[in-house]
Parts: sequence; structure tokens; C-alpha cells
Amino acid sequence: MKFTIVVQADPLASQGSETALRFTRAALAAGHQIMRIFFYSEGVHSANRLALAPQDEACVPDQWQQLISEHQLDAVVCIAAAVRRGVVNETETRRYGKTGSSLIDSAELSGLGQLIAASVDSDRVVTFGGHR
Amino acid sequence: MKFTIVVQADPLASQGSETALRFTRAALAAGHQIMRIFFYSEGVHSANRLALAPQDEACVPDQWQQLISEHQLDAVVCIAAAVRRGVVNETETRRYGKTGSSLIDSAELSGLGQLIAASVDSDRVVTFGGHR
Amino acid sequence: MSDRTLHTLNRGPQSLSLFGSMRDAISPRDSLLLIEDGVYWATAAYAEMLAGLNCDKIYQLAADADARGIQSDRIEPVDDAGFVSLTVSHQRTLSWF
Amino acid sequence: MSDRTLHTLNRGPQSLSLFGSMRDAISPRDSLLLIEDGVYWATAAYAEMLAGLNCDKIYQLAADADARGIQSDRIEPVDDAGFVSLTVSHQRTLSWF
Amino acid sequence: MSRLLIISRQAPYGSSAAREALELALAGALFDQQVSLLLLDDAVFQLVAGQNPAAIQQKNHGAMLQSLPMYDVENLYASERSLNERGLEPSDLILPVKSLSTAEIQKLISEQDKVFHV
Amino acid sequence: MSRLLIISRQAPYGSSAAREALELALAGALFDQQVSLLLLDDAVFQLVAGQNPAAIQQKNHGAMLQSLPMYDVENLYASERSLNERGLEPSDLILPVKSLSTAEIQKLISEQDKVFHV
Repeated sequence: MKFTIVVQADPLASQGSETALRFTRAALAAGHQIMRIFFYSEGVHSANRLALAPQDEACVPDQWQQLISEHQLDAVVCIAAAVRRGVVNETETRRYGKTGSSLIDSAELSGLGQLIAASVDSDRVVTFGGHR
Repeated sequence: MKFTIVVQADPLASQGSETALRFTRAALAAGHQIMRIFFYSEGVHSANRLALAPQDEACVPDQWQQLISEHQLDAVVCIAAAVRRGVVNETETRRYGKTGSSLIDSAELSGLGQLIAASVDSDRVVTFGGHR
Repeated sequence: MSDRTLHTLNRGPQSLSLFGSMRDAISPRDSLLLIEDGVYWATAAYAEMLAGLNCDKIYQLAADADARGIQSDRIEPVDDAGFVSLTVSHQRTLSWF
Repeated sequence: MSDRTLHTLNRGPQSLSLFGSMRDAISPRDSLLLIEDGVYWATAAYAEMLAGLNCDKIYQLAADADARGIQSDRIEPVDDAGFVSLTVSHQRTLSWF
Repeated sequence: MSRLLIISRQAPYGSSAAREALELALAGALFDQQVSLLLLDDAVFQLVAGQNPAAIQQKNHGAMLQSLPMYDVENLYASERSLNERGLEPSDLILPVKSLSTAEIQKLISEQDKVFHV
Repeated sequence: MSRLLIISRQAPYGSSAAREALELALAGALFDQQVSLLLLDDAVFQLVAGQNPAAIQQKNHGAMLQSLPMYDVENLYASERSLNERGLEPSDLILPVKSLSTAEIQKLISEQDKVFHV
């Protein structure tokens, strides 16, 4: 089956981003196709490459980066949600007169239309939420 | 009176960081002393200089940067909470073998002891929380 | 000066257990300031629950009530300066969120 | 295949209104999977509330129950592969958080 | 055309959740899908008339909700129980909303291709 | 020496809140303050014996709680109501905790110099 995975959980404030990682690995292992991973709301923090974890702890953005690269998955970070939260690439920071970047290499910034399009083309959409 | 302000709210997910900004301005206007502003938990995102807001919207980290600079306030971001969330300076990213920085200029990374010390020396500690 | 705690509450009525813990913790001389989504507790539907709190005074942050279209004559509004004053007139502040 | 929704719930018993909205939304053919802090609903104290849900089957994510020291013989555990299977066997997933 | 349901459970202003639910609903409509928005629990406060968030530097959520029909988000629903518990009458609301019983909520969900909760 | 109370309302693992409350309590004790930790609502689940978070890649929260007395965080309190509602008996818990009535919670708060909620 074709899946769209929606990550809305802050990777520190909530467990949801880690649950989504495990779910995605299990779906791939079962032979399913991941159409797109879409990071929205606080989930965009899951795509911040500047997140640093002590050696004995899991670094969620590094794990997403690895999983996405290894399986060449399509990963989109909601641009409106991300730029407001400081998850940005050089193009965006320059546009706002700042410098620097924080987005993981394996994901791209784009609009909510990318979530709608993937959802419509998928058999299943599974959302991993955080705390509200 | 001497105040310590504790910001634990994600500036997007919650209103608490903006309420803390208004409270701090009002306390200064009333002639109170701000001993320290301490960013903890999801509040560390309030000190991410890479956060970008459209022109017609408030950019909370920019507002903190401005308030702290203008009044030369002491602002500390919990280092353990911040590095895990990608709010970092060059020293920290280098230590973890990455590059880049995202911390606002006016705040420094330090430990929870800085919150304890300021709290003990203050007449009042006011916490601005987020959503749990 | 008598010993008093200022409680702030920033979540709305769906956070019922938060309200319950605040109710357990509030003392007769304490005050409560409703902020952010907490101002929804000032609406008529929750008048009885607020009246059931064993505390002294209840306030609401005016900017938050205005933002949300909440009109409540029974709950005294304070502005940001008033919020600061309340933290001064109470020995400690406890934030519920 | 009959039309069924898989509901997931990731918050514990203090999120009572979340549980209430989920209860309103769940249908007799639907299933519920307790994940993350949601596994605390599988403890004995909440057996009656779970039994009151008008749904088909209730599951819990095993890794989350183990992490929290929750032992519940009444609620069927599933692993991550089982979670994926449940999303396949139900037409849609609705996540409560 | 897919039937997409967006569920919101949060009040406006206190968090970005209400706004992000609205933006997803708009995106669905702009991509020509059949979008419904369902407000549960404190999310029904999004409908309160007379919102004025100027002093807290935010955009008027009520006005954003009012614009939904213009973008072809025609189906705006709210939980009857959530409205009643909060004492909200139709005259308190900034725009008309279809009030749903639990049976109607269940039916609405069962008719969707995909359900989002923001 | 200041009397500092740290209040936690969250279960372990589902969020970082429980852990961050504990770390603040430890910091207070390391800086020689008189620290109390009060667990309310789902935070009493932090006390459950037999936690095994290896499969979710997190550190054992129960073991961290058990280490508190070694760092001179001697005062560990929990709401009696929260424990009772969750059916938690002393034998279910990983370490002894002082169970407080509402009157005792109010008294504890009134005795503090500063109160934190993480």
C-alpha cells in the first residue's frame, strides 16, 4: 500500500516523532511504499539538523535524515510552519535578510499542497501528533 | 523588586513567550529589576535567531533579542534543553562535529544552575508555560 | 503582609484536570489570574466552577479576553501593569499550564 | 470489506476531554490503538471507561506499555509491524493527541 | 476528488494549532478536494463573535473562519456537545455552523477518504 | 537556603517534561537549596515500578527518580487524589512517596520561597 506519514510532533516535547520513525521503518519492512513524509506544525523541528544529542541519546533529526537518505524517501517540510520556527535553508534566511541554515539535507521546504497531493495519491495517511 | 522570568513556552505552539515579553516590558516600565530571563524546555525556541516571520507578523525571537539588547538584560538559555532542540552556537555545533549556529546574540547558553542562582537572588520568579 | 500565592492559568475548559489540580492547590488567601486561553473560564458556562474555588480574588488579563471576544462583567480585568502588580502583592507565583 | 476507522490515542488519563471526543467519534466497527502515554488507559483503574467505548477491538503498542511498566492482560499488545497492519486493515486512521 | 476532514480541538490564539488546521483546510480546497472542517472541544471557541486580537499581535481568527466559504470550504461542523457545554448559542457565533450529534460525527468520519487532526 | 518546590504534571516518556522537572530538582539540590518535588495528575505514573524504556530509546525514568535521595532531593510528594484515581498503591511504586491531601498540598505551597512548574 501507499502511505503518507504526517509528523506534527516536536521531537523533544513529544514522543510522536520517534513513534513515526518506528512506524515508517516497519511499513518499509512490510514492503509498503512511503509516498511522502510531511512535517507540519511542531513536527518541523524534527527536520532541524542543528539538534545535537549526547552520545547515549537518540537524535531524532539525524535519524530522519538517515532513514530518508537510505531509502531515498520523499520528505517535505511545510515552509510556512518551518520558517516561523527557525527550520530554514539559505534561500529563506537570505530572503529575510539573515544568514544560516538549519534544514536537514534530505528534506525540502514546500507548501501544504504537497501534503494534500500526497494524501490524495496514498491509500493511507497516518498522523503522528504531539502534545496540545 | 527583583524578578526572574522563566520562559518555557514554544513561541509558535503557545502564546506564553509573547505573554512573557509583555510582562517583562511592563515590569521594566514599573521600575522593577529583571535579574535574569531564563529559557527552558520548549521556551528555548524563543531564542532561535533563524525564526523568520512575514512582515505583518510578530517574530518572537527578534523581539526578545531587541528587548534584551535595549535594556542590557541578562538572558540565559538552558544549554541541555537548547542543544537537543537545535538552538546552538558555533562552539556547541563544533563540539558535535556539525557547523552552524542559531542562538540569538543577546543570550548565552548555560546550565540550570543559572536559573537556581537567579531565583534565589530574586524577590519573584514568574514562569510562562506552554502547552503540555 | 499575609502569605499569599498568585496562580495563573493559561488553558481553556478542555483542560479539566489542570483546573482540578489548581483547585486542589489554591488557598483561601490566594488569587487567580486567567491568562491566554484561560480567559474562557470567565464565560458564563463556567461561573459555577469558578465560584467553587476556595480562593480570594479572580482576575483576567484584559488583552487576552479582548482577543477572544470574551465579555465577563463578573471577572475583574487587569492589564500587563496590573499583572506585574499582582505578582508583587503576592509572595510567590504558580503558573498552571 | 466493511468500512472501519483506526483511532490512535497518545495521551494519558489526565486528557479526559480528548478521551471524550474520541468516544464521541468512535463507531462500533472501529478499533482503538493506545500509543505513547495513551497506554495508561489500559490500567485497571480505567477498565470501565474503556469498556464503555462503543467500538470493536482495543490494542496497545507493546513498546510503549513495556517502557511505562504497564501490565494489562485484557488489552492485546501489538508491535510496530502490527501497528502498520492495523492501518492497512482499516480504511482510514484518526490520530487523537 | 477526495473527501478530506480536518479536525481541530484547540482554541484560537493560545496556540498555532487552530490556525494551522484552517490553513490545511484552505490548502485542501485550493487543490480542489472536498474539504470539511470539524471543531471539537475548545475549538468551538474559534467561532465566538467579536474577537479583537490587535493587542496580542495576532490575526483575527474569526475573520479567517468567515473567509472559508469564499475558498470553497463549505462544510463547517461543530460538536453539539462541545457547543452546549460552553453555553454557545447560534447568536454568539461569527458564522453559521452545522451542529453535529455523536451519531452524526461518526457518520461524517465514516464518509471521509482521509482524516486529519491538526 | 531557599525552599524551592518543583511541580510536575506529566507522565514520563510521552514528553520531555517529566525529565526536565527532575533535572531542575537536581540542579536545585546541587546548588544547596531545599528542594521538594510534587507529582500531580499523570505525573504520578513516573513512580510506577518495572519501567523498561529500552525499546523506545529513552533512559529509565524510574531509576532517575530513585537516585534523587542520593542527590539530597529528600522531599518527594504526590497528590493522594491523583494516586487514588489511578489505582496506584504503595506496593506499585518504585520508591516511597509522601501522599498529600489537598490541605497538605496548600500548606506545602505556602511554605515555599519559589514554586516552579515544568
